[in-house]
Amino acid sequence: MAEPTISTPVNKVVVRFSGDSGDGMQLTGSLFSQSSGLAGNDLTTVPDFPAEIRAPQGTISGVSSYQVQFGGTEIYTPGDKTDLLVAMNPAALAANLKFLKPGAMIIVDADEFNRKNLKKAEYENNPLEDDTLSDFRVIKAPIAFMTKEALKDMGLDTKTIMRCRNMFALGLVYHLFSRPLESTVAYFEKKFAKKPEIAKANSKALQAGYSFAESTEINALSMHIPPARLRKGMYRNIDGNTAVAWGCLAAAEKTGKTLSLCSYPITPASEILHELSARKDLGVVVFQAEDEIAAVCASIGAAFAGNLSLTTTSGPGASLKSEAMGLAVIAELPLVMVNVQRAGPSTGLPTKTEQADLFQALYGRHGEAPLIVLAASTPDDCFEFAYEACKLAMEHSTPVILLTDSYLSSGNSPWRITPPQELPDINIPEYKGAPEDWQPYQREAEYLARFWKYPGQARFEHRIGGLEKKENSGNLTYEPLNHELMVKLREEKIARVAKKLPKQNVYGPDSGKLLIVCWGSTYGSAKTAFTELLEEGHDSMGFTHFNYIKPLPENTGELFSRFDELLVCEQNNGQFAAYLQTQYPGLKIRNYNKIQGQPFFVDEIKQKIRETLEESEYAG
Amino acid sequence: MAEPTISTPVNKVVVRFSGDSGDGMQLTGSLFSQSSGLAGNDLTTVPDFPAEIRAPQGTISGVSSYQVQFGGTEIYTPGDKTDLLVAMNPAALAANLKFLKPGAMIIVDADEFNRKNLKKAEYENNPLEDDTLSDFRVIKAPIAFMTKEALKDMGLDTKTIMRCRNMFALGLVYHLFSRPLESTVAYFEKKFAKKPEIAKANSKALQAGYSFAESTEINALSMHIPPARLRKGMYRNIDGNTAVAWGCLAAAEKTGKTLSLCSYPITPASEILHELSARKDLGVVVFQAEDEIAAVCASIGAAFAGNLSLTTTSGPGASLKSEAMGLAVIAELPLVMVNVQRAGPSTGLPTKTEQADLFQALYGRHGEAPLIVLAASTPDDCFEFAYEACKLAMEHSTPVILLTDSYLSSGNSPWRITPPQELPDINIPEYKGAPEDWQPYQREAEYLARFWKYPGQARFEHRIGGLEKKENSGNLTYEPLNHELMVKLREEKIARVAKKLPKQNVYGPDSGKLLIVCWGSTYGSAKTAFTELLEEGHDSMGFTHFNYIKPLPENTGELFSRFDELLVCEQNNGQFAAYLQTQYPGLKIRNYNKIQGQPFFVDEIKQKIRETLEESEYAG
Amino acid sequence: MQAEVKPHTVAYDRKDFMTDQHVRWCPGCGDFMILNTMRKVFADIGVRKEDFTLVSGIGCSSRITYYMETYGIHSIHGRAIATASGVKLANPGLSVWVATGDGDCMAIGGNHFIHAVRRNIDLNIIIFNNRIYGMTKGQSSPTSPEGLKTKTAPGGVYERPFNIGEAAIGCGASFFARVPDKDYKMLEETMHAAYKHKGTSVIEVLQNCVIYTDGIHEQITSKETKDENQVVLSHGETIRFGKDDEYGLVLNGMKLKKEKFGQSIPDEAFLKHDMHEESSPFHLALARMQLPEFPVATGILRQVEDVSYDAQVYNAIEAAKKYTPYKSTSDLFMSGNTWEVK
Amino acid sequence: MQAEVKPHTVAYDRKDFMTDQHVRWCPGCGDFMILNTMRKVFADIGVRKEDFTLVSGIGCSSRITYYMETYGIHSIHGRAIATASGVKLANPGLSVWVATGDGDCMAIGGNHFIHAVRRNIDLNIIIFNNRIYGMTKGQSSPTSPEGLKTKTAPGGVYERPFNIGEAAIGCGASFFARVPDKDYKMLEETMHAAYKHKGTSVIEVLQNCVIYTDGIHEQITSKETKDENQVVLSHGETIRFGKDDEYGLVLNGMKLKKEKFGQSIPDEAFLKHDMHEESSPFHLALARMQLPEFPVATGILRQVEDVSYDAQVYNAIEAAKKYTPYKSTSDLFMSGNTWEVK
Ligand SMILES: Cc1ncc(C[n+]2csc(CCOP(=O)(O)OP(=O)(O)O)c2C)c(N)n1
Ligand SMILES: Cc1ncc(C[n+]2csc(CCOP(=O)(O)OP(=O)(O)O)c2C)c(N)n1
Ligand code: SF4
Ligand code: SF4
Ligand SMILES: [Mg+2]
Ligand SMILES: [Mg+2]
Repeated sequence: MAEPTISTPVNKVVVRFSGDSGDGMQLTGSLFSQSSGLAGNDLTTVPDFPAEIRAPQGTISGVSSYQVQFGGTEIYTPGDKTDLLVAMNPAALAANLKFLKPGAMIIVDADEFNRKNLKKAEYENNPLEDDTLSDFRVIKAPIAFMTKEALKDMGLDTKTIMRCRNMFALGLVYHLFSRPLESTVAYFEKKFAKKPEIAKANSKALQAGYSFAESTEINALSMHIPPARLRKGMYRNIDGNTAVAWGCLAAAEKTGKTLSLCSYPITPASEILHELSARKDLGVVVFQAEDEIAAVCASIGAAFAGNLSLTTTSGPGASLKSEAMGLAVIAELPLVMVNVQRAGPSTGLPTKTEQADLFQALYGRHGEAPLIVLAASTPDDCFEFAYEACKLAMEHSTPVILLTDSYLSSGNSPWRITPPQELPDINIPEYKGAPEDWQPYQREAEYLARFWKYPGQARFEHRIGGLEKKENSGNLTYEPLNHELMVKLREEKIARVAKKLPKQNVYGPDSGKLLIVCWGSTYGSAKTAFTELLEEGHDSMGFTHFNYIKPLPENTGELFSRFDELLVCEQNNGQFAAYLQTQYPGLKIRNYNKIQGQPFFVDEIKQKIRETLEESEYAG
Repeated sequence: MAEPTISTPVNKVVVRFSGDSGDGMQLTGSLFSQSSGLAGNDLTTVPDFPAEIRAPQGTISGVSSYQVQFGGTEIYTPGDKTDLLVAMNPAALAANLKFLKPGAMIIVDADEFNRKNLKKAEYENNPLEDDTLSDFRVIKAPIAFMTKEALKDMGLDTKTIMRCRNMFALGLVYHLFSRPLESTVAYFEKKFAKKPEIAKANSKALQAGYSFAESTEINALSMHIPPARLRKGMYRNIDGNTAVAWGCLAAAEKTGKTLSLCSYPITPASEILHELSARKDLGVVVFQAEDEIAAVCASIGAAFAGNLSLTTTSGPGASLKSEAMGLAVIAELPLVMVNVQRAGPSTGLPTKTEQADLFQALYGRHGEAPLIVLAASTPDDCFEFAYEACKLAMEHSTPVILLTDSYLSSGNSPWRITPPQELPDINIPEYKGAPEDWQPYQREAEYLARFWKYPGQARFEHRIGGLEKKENSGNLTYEPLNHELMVKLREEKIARVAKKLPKQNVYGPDSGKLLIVCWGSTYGSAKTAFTELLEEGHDSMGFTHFNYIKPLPENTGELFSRFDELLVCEQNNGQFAAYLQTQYPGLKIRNYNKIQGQPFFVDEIKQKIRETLEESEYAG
Repeated sequence: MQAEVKPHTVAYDRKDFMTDQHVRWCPGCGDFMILNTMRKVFADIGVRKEDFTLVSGIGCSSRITYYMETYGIHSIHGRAIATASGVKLANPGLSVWVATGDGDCMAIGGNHFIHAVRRNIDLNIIIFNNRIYGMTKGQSSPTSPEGLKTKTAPGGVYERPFNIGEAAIGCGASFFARVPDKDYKMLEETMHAAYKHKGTSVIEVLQNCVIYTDGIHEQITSKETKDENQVVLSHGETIRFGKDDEYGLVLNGMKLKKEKFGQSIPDEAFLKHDMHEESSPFHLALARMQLPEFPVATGILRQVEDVSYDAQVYNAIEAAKKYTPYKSTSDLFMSGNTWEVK
Repeated sequence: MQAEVKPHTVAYDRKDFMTDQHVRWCPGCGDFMILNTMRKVFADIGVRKEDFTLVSGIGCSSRITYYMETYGIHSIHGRAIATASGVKLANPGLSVWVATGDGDCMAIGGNHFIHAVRRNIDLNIIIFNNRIYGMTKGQSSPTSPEGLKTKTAPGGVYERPFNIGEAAIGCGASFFARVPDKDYKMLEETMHAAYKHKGTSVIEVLQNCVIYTDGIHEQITSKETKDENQVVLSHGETIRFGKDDEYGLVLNGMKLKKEKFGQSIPDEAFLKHDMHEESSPFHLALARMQLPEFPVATGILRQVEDVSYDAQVYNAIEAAKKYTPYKSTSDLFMSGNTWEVK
């Protein structure tokens, strides 16, 4: 058996909790994440659960896992591979071996490795007893037995007791990382306020796991991860979907607008709808429409009526909405559409992640129909970019598409709770003249936005729609030159948004051979890969990451020109790279694409960058 | 008054018939086109009628016109401006002055220039009596009066008689161009077989017009246009929509397949649906669906069931179909979608032409969803490219989008009726093995097409759908590498179609400073402009026109490399140019875009080319 | 809680609802009558001009938006109701009207139609039923009668048409009326009733398209034949029709039967119209009546009270606000597990 | 002319319709019963395996396509009926079945549903009605009952649900049946009847979702309560229910009333079930019956003969072929005004 590689102190660790879908691994993992946050660590998490609603118990297809990377430094990804695996049954072990670092530690519930469970996991022999795990440090804990022992006097039925195994395991892990138990115990008391015995059972199991660790070999391994130097403030863990919902809530509150969400359920976007359905208490008007077309049309109606209007979906729904998005463009109404991308085409791999709806966001409407496209990069900055999407939509009287993805939506990262006063102002162009002088397609001079006037406002009655309009008056006209003018005005309006955007940054050297380029959720892996390579001494490369896709920040072209070549890393077949070619013809671009329904691993990107640097060395 | 500029003999002439919507101008024009075809001329026509179903009679908004250019040479456009205008009332005159060449001839029905009509046409004074028309040669013919005279003994009511004014005018024009009357008279006899007095009235009016011309100053002007040297064969005039319908019929007949059309009406695509609805006699199964989504899904069903499957629409409908087109891509079913483009975005200018749905055709689906994109260039080659679309769809088991547009759909050009044996073979990949060995996603080696097996075929039962499939077997799988493989396979399958395509041609010098590039229906104006400039001695430029958009012909890159610069002319904001940048990064491209809902004029393109050549001269 | 529409104080004239846009329908089109009546009703209804929103789809009928001086959206084909639903939910204080065609509403827009009536959202939907696609020049619509020759059915329509009333009531409509375009008095009254009805009001107007289906409703609506062929329903009154009101309806099981008054059947056996009857089969049976067996029923066939969807949405919001610990986003963001980095 | 489905000669077993795919529903899901019954019916029906096509949308229910060894399309969400319509029209000789969920069919797919029943295209549509979105983990569907707590209605559903039968019949359905998932005998018979019915057959299966709406149909279908709460309709027979079949239905105007047999009301006054009655209000009234006032009607509520849409399409084709001068594309292309260039 190999020696544990987790040395004390280390700077970041990847832990993976894994068990049957019924074993409560998501809760276990998220409690552990909370405790890491409380310990001042930065972290990123990702769940990994079966596509089926309820897969057969005990089998590999029924395994549910939760991975977290946390550390005393900035953490951008949940980690390529695992340092510590908690496997609650043989299936969980079998399913996860491929995710382990060599020498990783494995804690198993040894009691579950019986004939029946081994068979379900398709093990012929007990892996705890042959050399399957010889590369790892294995802790065989009698979790089931010990949990039963700990709770035996409480008068609970076996099923209830066995449900507390996960907390025993969590106790073990808490000990390993010297975590206090109080806040978790408090959580139980609150959550099970009406069932105090359940609260108690969970607390007891947690305590028992902790104590068990203390008295066993695990004790020798326990380690301390130092806190990360995060910005001061209040924090909480947040997933990408909740962050989107909250970002829009914040924008509504900032502007005093009512938030309307018109949507139709679809994986992996549904949770935004769920969260806002529960936010009637904050006055959100939620309309679960009969389909995506109704949803987007109702959002157009809501925007016309003066609300901050949102519609949320994933790829298939985004396709259905494309006709109406064209209406929003020509009507020049503020509207935010969030596309939580999943792997396509068509139904594709609905629970897997991808970035392949970029083309559609940019180009997926008939006619010339430009709009703003943004992309979030981490679960927590989904808040910021949802807010930004609302802001830009209202300030520029235009639909905005915000791209997130399955990975961001299900991942968690600590979010610094932005105090309201720190949120950027939202300045909706205000019409100051007399109603008689107002015209529906009159524009504010700097950014060409229309002035938003809506029902209920006397003397601003007007009609809009999908037919081409006369400049300013908005009256219908077939005049050839007016059409050309309006097409150009709509394009120019979006182009001018660039003036307002933050400058695009380069990390690392600001000129050189290779610029690593990515957008949206590839941020985490690419940034980590880049940082590590920088630390390893590679200094002829820079790194830049895009959240503003259309328009691109003003200095983008200049920035690109400082590097010989670009390496564009994205989870599709090269869409952003192709888009960049159209914006800055003649760029020398290499594509690095991963289209596997899962995010890049840091090591993959590092490897690719190294290769590219070598090749260009060789070529140059 | 200026002298007429139409000299005898000339090589091409533009004639425009114009009158009130009720005056039968479309029929008059098309009879004239027929006679031009019979006279051996090449020609192209375009109608121009009110957007309203029935605009107020006698007003400018109620004017309906029909323009034809014909000649003894190849004719690619209906002509920028008119040599001869026939104006049946003051409104027609007022509406069309801007379309006249200086010195053009105008034939008016002088009887209609009364106070009432002048007022409706917004004339304060009678333009026949002031100097409004001093630049033109005006023939004031008493058409109404003469028609009445000619038919007065037939016992017809005034309304019926006045309906024959157009034929009197046509008789006049026939005389001008020395056209025989027989075939038109025969047409009346056939068309009004059940109302012989109507047939006779029309013939008489035609004859009367002809005779009137003989006995007046018009006689002196009559001229002869020599026949064009067209390829031998039978010809007829055809518009783009009929040509599309017929091309698909021909492909169905060639393969022995039943043609299914599932569609929903939309301007300007409806006529394809109308024509095929009338082609039940040739066994076409037409389904007018409840909406575009039903239409495209039903076409997918029909394709799965083994029919040659077609769906037709315009921009808004194409947007609605985008989700299902993704299904057709992943299901790898043969399916032809025709998008008769109109000016967008949204409802846009529904009766006007544009080429702005190219981005949507290429990129308008979520996920990586590649398919074949073709574009027709003239009304008559809509036949050829519809046939080609059907052929490629079936040979490569893929959806194909064929782009035509409003201009092609309403224009007419002579079509050489392709004899069945001249049509290219359609070789649907045939599976030759045993049913047990067949797999749904098995591929033919050369082009990677799937083998099409459908219900009714025993032992090939299988299931397809929108979820990602395992290579070959088509079973559902979430395997990461399989997904990447399948994405690449689908892309590669489309890319390989290029091997089969005709080489891209350059007209004129095959290398030089400037390559004029266009696609789809800009062919006519661009080719004419180019040819004229070539004749004027500009020899540092070539011209190339694309019908195959995705994939591009194999030699495209090489061809581009022979020119310093490209001038891409298109009716949108630069979509094809942007697409070319993604395919051949680093091209030096100038855009020439017209977004006015109407085609390029030849002169506009000539002007632009001249300017560009000068600039690059200067720059170089 | 549902925001109440604010009544206006100034008196309006129908001219106040005219726009500067040229009306582009064919001379003689039935749409003109609907437009005129709508202007009158809007002027009289007691709602401030700025509190109306008129939403339409695409079609000849849908052009009406440009001719009414209120807020309006000329949306996309088939989506008027969906768009209007968003307007109403965003601001339930508005009086929201929908103008739509038989194609717009019953073909491409069918799904939004059935869901609107199911939910009972407070929209007033006017369906201009000319039984054809007018704007696109004469293709069959889902209400085109069998046998009609159209551009897409050159041999005659062979699909069974929708009976709009039956479909609406089957899908849960709380208000359905059918009105000939030329009966502006009936149209006016019906529009007032629709306005008052809190929930989805569906008015099918038998609209004449002079170009493609001229005279299609003539049998029902013409002076000469309407006594026989049309039965104008009036709540609470015995159903009567015929030149001298000599016919009525009686029940035979659940089927309607046409009978003559004053013959063998006692007067009490003749049906009265009860538009408020909650159970729908009676209204369905009325909606189904067709020539030649029966006269066609016009007037308000059904009007039953039920809470509207928009009211329910706002009720739910009020209820949620009452019991929540979150009064602002900060409360929400700070809830649950948080920690401080100092 | 409509191509007839070719009968098979080999005898099938239900195993012949099993595929090699692992069935991925939650243990105990009602979908299993539908799958098993479908396999049995397909084996017994007399159609060759290759002449079946099963089309589904997206949802738990729609997965069934992968488990039936026939031709099949797992299409996109809401589009099963549209896709199936294309299959049937392309090859009317096929026996085309649709499997769809309450969300798939009645939410996003609503338009295709109402148009299919209007046209009466010969599809056999099985709606797995678990009154929830199963696959996407528990959002309200248009059949979710008021008050149900769902992910999108945490305070309880406040929309009025569709009554599928009422909507179907209102839109013109010629065949509608309602069957509990566990009653595999009834399901089997109903599927056979649907197969025989030429036109659109709609079967609503009351399907249990063990995860999100477990027991939602229990009141109607459970052993203990079904005698009281379910009335199984049988054509031509008097409608009876209750522990001892002691209750029946009588008419009160057009309304149904529940009454006890053998009391004051004469036996002849009790209603018999006539599924073939062309007029729909009776079937609508049956479809509308709801707890607690009435038992819920199951079995075949309505089956009336009418020509199917696909038959009409092919009739029109035959007719057109008979009278046309065009026998080939050449005839067509050479028709009208042509000229020769020599
Ligand atoms: C998505 C889309 N599909 C089709 C059309 C074309 N279209 C415009 S109006 C119309 C039908 C109009 O019929 P109806 O609703 O009955 O209105 P009417 O013109 O008869 O008043 C159609 C098919 C469109 N504009 N958009
Ligand atoms: C266009 C589109 N919108 C939404 C979805 C997400 N989606 C998949 S299944 C489903 C609902 C399933 O409910 P139901 O039809 O009742 O089937 P069940 O799972 O309950 O059997 C939804 C909303 C999708 N796949 N595609
Ligand atoms: S086409 Fe018909 S519906 Fe349209 S405006 Fe003309 S008459 Fe009215
Ligand atoms: S979620 Fe419900 S409907 Fe879906 S498989 Fe599980 S039990 Fe069946
Ligand atoms: Mg209509
Ligand atoms: Mg369901």
